[in-house]
Amino acid sequence: MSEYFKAAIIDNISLNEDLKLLTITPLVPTISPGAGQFYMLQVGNTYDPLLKRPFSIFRSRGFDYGHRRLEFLYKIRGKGTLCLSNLKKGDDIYVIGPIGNGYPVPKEDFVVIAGGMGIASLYPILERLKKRAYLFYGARNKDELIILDEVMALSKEIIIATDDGSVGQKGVIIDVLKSSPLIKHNSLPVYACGPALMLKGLSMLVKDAKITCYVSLDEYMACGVGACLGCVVKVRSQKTEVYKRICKEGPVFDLEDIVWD
Amino acid sequence: MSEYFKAAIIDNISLNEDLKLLTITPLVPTISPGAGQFYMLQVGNTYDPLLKRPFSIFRSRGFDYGHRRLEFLYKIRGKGTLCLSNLKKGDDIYVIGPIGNGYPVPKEDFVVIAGGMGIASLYPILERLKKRAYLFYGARNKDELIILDEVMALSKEIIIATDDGSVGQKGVIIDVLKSSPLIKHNSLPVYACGPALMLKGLSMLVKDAKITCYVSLDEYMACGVGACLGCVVKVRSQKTEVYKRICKEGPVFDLEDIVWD
Amino acid sequence: MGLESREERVELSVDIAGVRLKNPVMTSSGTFGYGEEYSEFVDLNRLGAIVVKGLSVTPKEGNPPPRIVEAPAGMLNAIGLQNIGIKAFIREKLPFLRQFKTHIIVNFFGDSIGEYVQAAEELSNASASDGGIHALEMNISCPNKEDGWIVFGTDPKAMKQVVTAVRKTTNLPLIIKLSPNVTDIGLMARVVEDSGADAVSLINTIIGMVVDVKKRRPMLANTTGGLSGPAVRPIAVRMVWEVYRAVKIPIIGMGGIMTTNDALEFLVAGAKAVAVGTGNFVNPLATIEIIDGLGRFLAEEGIYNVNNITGSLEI
Amino acid sequence: MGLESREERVELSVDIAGVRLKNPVMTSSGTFGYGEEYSEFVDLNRLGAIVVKGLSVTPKEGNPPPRIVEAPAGMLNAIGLQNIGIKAFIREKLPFLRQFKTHIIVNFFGDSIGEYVQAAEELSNASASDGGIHALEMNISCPNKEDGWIVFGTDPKAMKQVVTAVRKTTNLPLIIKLSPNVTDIGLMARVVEDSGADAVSLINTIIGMVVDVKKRRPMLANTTGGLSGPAVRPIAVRMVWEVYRAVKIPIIGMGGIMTTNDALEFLVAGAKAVAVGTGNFVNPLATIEIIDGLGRFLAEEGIYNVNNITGSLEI
Ligand SMILES: Cc1cc2nc3c(=O)[nH]c(=O)nc-3n(C[C@H](O)[C@H](O)[C@H](O)COP(=O)(O)OP(=O)(O)OC[C@H]3O[C@@H](n4cnc5c(N)ncnc54)[C@H](O)[C@@H]3O)c2cc1C
Ligand SMILES: Cc1cc2nc3c(=O)[nH]c(=O)nc-3n(C[C@H](O)[C@H](O)[C@H](O)COP(=O)(O)OP(=O)(O)OC[C@H]3O[C@@H](n4cnc5c(N)ncnc54)[C@H](O)[C@@H]3O)c2cc1C
Ligand SMILES: Cc1cc2nc3c(=O)[nH]c(=O)nc-3n(C[C@H](O)[C@H](O)[C@H](O)COP(=O)(O)O)c2cc1C
Ligand SMILES: Cc1cc2nc3c(=O)[nH]c(=O)nc-3n(C[C@H](O)[C@H](O)[C@H](O)COP(=O)(O)O)c2cc1C
Ligand code: FES
Ligand code: FES
Repeated sequence: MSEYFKAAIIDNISLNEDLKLLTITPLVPTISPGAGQFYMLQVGNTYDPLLKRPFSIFRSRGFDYGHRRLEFLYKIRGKGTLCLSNLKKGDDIYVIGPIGNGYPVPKEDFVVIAGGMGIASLYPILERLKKRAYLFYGARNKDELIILDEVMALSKEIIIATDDGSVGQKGVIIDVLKSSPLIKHNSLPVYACGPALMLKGLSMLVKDAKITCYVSLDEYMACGVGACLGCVVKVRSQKTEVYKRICKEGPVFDLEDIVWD
Repeated sequence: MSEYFKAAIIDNISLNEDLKLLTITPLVPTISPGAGQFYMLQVGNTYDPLLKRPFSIFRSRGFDYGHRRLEFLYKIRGKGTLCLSNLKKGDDIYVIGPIGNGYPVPKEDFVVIAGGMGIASLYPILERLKKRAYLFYGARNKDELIILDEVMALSKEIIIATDDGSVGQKGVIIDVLKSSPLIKHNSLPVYACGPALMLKGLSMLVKDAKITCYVSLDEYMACGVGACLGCVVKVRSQKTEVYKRICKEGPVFDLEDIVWD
Repeated sequence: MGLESREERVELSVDIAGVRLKNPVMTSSGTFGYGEEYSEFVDLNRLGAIVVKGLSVTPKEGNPPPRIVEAPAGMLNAIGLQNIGIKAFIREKLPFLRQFKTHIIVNFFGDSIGEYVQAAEELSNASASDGGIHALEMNISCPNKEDGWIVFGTDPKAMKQVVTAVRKTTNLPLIIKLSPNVTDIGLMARVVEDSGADAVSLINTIIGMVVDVKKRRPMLANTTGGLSGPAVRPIAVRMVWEVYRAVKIPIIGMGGIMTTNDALEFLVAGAKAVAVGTGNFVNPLATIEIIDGLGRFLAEEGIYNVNNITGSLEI
Repeated sequence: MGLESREERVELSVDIAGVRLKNPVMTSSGTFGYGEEYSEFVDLNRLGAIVVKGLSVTPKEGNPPPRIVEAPAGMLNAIGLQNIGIKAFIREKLPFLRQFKTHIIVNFFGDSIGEYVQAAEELSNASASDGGIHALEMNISCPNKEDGWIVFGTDPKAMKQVVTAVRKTTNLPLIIKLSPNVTDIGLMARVVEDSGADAVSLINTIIGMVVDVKKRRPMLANTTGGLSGPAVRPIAVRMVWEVYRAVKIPIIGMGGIMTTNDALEFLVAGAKAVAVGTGNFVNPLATIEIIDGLGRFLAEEGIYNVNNITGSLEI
């Protein structure tokens, strides 16, 4: 179930040059989101940009005692996120959510693979099962590892890779994964979110392993509610290949089912 | 001469529900505006609204000692002015100006007729020749007479009319003018700015009188520099009727020359 | 009399092709799924009609992603007419839609005259036996794969053939959805009227392209896509006005409608009803707000019947 | 090698219809007056070319106001081709333009074949005797008042006649400006190419309408107007790409260009040069910023000749 509601901006603060943390409070009672779900946020008041943009729920607070807050971690990429970044405390914003299936909550130890902003989507499961995650966290550089301290405190173990080697190992996180016994010899469930390239890499890596990988996908979205058929991914389903809507049947899919082009 | 330059917003304060005062400072040395000239202001950062909007210079300060400030008095009407009203202190804004011919500065006593926001355009001549103006000031209601105190102090005499009678006489300013000896028996030059209806009314009123009326006209503008031919008014010129550009040959015209439709 | 009680007196119902809609506001095909998707946010009972996503006889897989890209004040889509097929629709989606007190208009298409006819036949049969389909909207912006891939909706001859054939097949009210990618939309509407259509709807999307200049590739996997949203509204309003002067059958106007004012532009230009497409994505409650807004506007203007505003443009 | 020195190596000059422009960025007709108007802000010497406001043999008064209205991410204009006439242009405006180290392209139109021919003749004669006119751009989005007011640019036959006639009249490079209000712009471009044109430019504005719903009147005195600006860009880019695949003559692309990225979309889709129209109103320095931006982009991409990006779209 999801809702369409108005919210007020509590905060929209810069964490560094192009990463921001948005906190909003719904102006009407709303349901609480599950890990891996997302919201469609209106990013401006004019027709340019026109469409809402999808953002994973990063943290939600106060749903049990009525002071609801929804937090989003986002990166300024293009027109929409730039516009969102200009919204100020007190501004109103229209929202659809929570949307999507979300991650199945792990029962015991699990592996998390986050690439860049993918961490936002995975944070709720780290928070839910504290100190049970082996976190592989890849980013372009030190600056992009914005919430490193928080996720470190929530993880059992953390392995970092940055493109420029400014923190952790130099290189992409998939290369680090390759040599990790967690992938080679284990069968802990994997939760991953990040650039398509990272997910494709993961899919190669686990091809012959017996590991369940839950991956959250990214695609342009127009409606966010399953109506426009804009946000599809090709998946295997009962022996045939079909397009499924990331906003409705996803955003989380079993990596095994995805048909990469 | 006019320039295209970037300015910073110093202030954008609400005077009442839909009237605001915008103060900007050019970020490069710029020339100072004359009375009755105007600027094209960029009202937002996206393509919706797209075009700049024209606003009369209300006050300019500090051009002699380098702390240049340009002030605009404006009313929120539609998309463009709404967008402008959302700009905040510190925001940058692109500007073209000063534009247009402006008012010829009166040498002695003169009559000023201001309708609503028209006062913004006329303020500079009131300021230039203090206490020489007979001011007829019409507005919809008390709230719209925003800078009444200031213009009172600058005028020799002031006659007010409001649509609802909340201040001064009830009715439109042209009706008040009708019975004024200043129009009937005098030959002081008249300076007028306001809704087209008011100007048309004035034109009827002075038809047979020997009074020179300088009126500042209003039209949708795209370029503001004479290039698009979008902002025309029909005027008599050497016995024929031609379309003249309000942004280039105006905005101030001799009322006598205007061909009303 | 207060505004509210005057609003109640306003007659919003309109007659399109023999179907009496409770108000002139519908959803446009492909932007409202099969109705279900928005039923969480929108009280479907309030809508004048729901037009469902375009259907074909056999299910269609659609285009590979990316299928959508934003454009200034608009968006492009190249969904590729993905749909579950008429049979699955009747079995799985129609029962849900039948629960609501609104009219269901089924949008359909084919890639040959035969397919169009078969689609119309299957839908008419379903309607005859179980009801629930109140009108058909025929999307003719599709190429005829049997005849040189000429797009039906941009060729008067092909259009005449396919509309005439479908008209013979069905007794359901038949709305033809016009393509805006033509020189003379008035002419197209006349052809459609002469071929027996009961109404026209317009506009479908305008073909556009966005380029990723770094990759030197189109942003859409399909190269081109259909532009919709506020960007196209002035074009759509102009076309409705041209069609209004060309034909007598009722017009359903659409293209960039987001607000009551937008809907009124279409009505004043000659539309009897309007449809909201891309607007649903931006504001899921757009349709409801427009229905309420129309009542308010008409009451304020002292026009107590929405039909009286259709074509009221003075030039 | 640093980016700056690489930028200097980039070859920006292009050849359009035998005219060598120093860079591919020009202004579009009707949006840059006669050059004077923007000379306070823009160093005209830097432009690839200036295309002046459309001229006719006899001066035209133009339409009554309002002539412009804003639309989402665009604007409509109905200037009505107001102009001072060819003779006055040659006498009063051309001497000013001759001062600059840029190319002057004169846009012209008529309301009959005879008028088109006469306009081309007068311009060619002026060019032959005093120089200063480097190419002609023929606006064919005008109705033929001698032949049922059919718009030349939307009727292949009328277009062939008028282009052929003008081609015979002038030796100046002849660019034909295509109307986007057609079903098949590729076909139109082929007709123009076959009729002897040296280049095509596109798109002209798309016909639209905005309604004042309270007054039940069009916002423009002329009822309809031409839509331009970012809203039309996806349509314009698509049309350039269609024309690129249809003809061999060079294409000047325009429609909603505001930034370097926008200009590149047109080049990648097949344009050899681009023109900025409405963009000048929004940012008088748009042309200059685009010229600089193209150099920077090409240097970054390691493409040292702008001609190599024309038509580089991979699909
Ligand atoms: C389910 C979901 C959850 C998301 N959660 C977050 C989040 O928590 N934090 C966050 O910063 N971002 C998140 N994103 C991505 C975010 O939605 C996009 O960054 C945003 O829409 C970009 O809008 P824009 O107008 O600024 O960029 P645009 O101007 O549209 O594009 C800028 C660049 O980003 C790329 N891009 C834009 N949108 C997408 C997309 N949906 N998928 C892939 N590439 C894209 C474009 O190709 C382009 O290179 C999420 C996306 C999805 C689908
Ligand atoms: C030379 C000049 C000087 C001006 N000076 C001032 C000023 O100092 N203060 C001020 O508040 N306004 C001034 N205006 C008017 C101001 O430019 C418009 O109010 C503004 O452009 C409206 O933009 P919008 O997008 O908010 O309104 P829109 O959405 O475009 O229109 C809202 C309403 O305002 C009307 N309108 C919009 N623009 C104009 C126009 N140019 N002429 C007549 N009616 C219009 C429309 O018809 C509509 O009813 C001036 C206009 C000109 C031409
Ligand atoms: C995502 C999307 C899918 C569409 N699918 C269809 C379709 O299946 N059949 C059809 O006739 N029109 C389809 N359309 C066109 C719309 O119904 C409508 O005619 C067009 O978008 C213009 O209206 P708008 O600007 O309000 O969206 C689709 C439009 C969009 C945006
Ligand atoms: C105000 C205005 C006047 C125009 N006048 C002419 C003209 O006289 N002749 C012509 O061929 N095109 C004319 N055009 C069309 C432009 O040259 C250009 O083709 C069109 O606006 C699309 O480009 P743009 O979106 O960059 O403005 C005019 C456009 C505008 C906005
Ligand atoms: S975004 Fe519309 S179906 Fe997913
Ligand atoms: S606004 Fe363009 S000529 Fe005046």
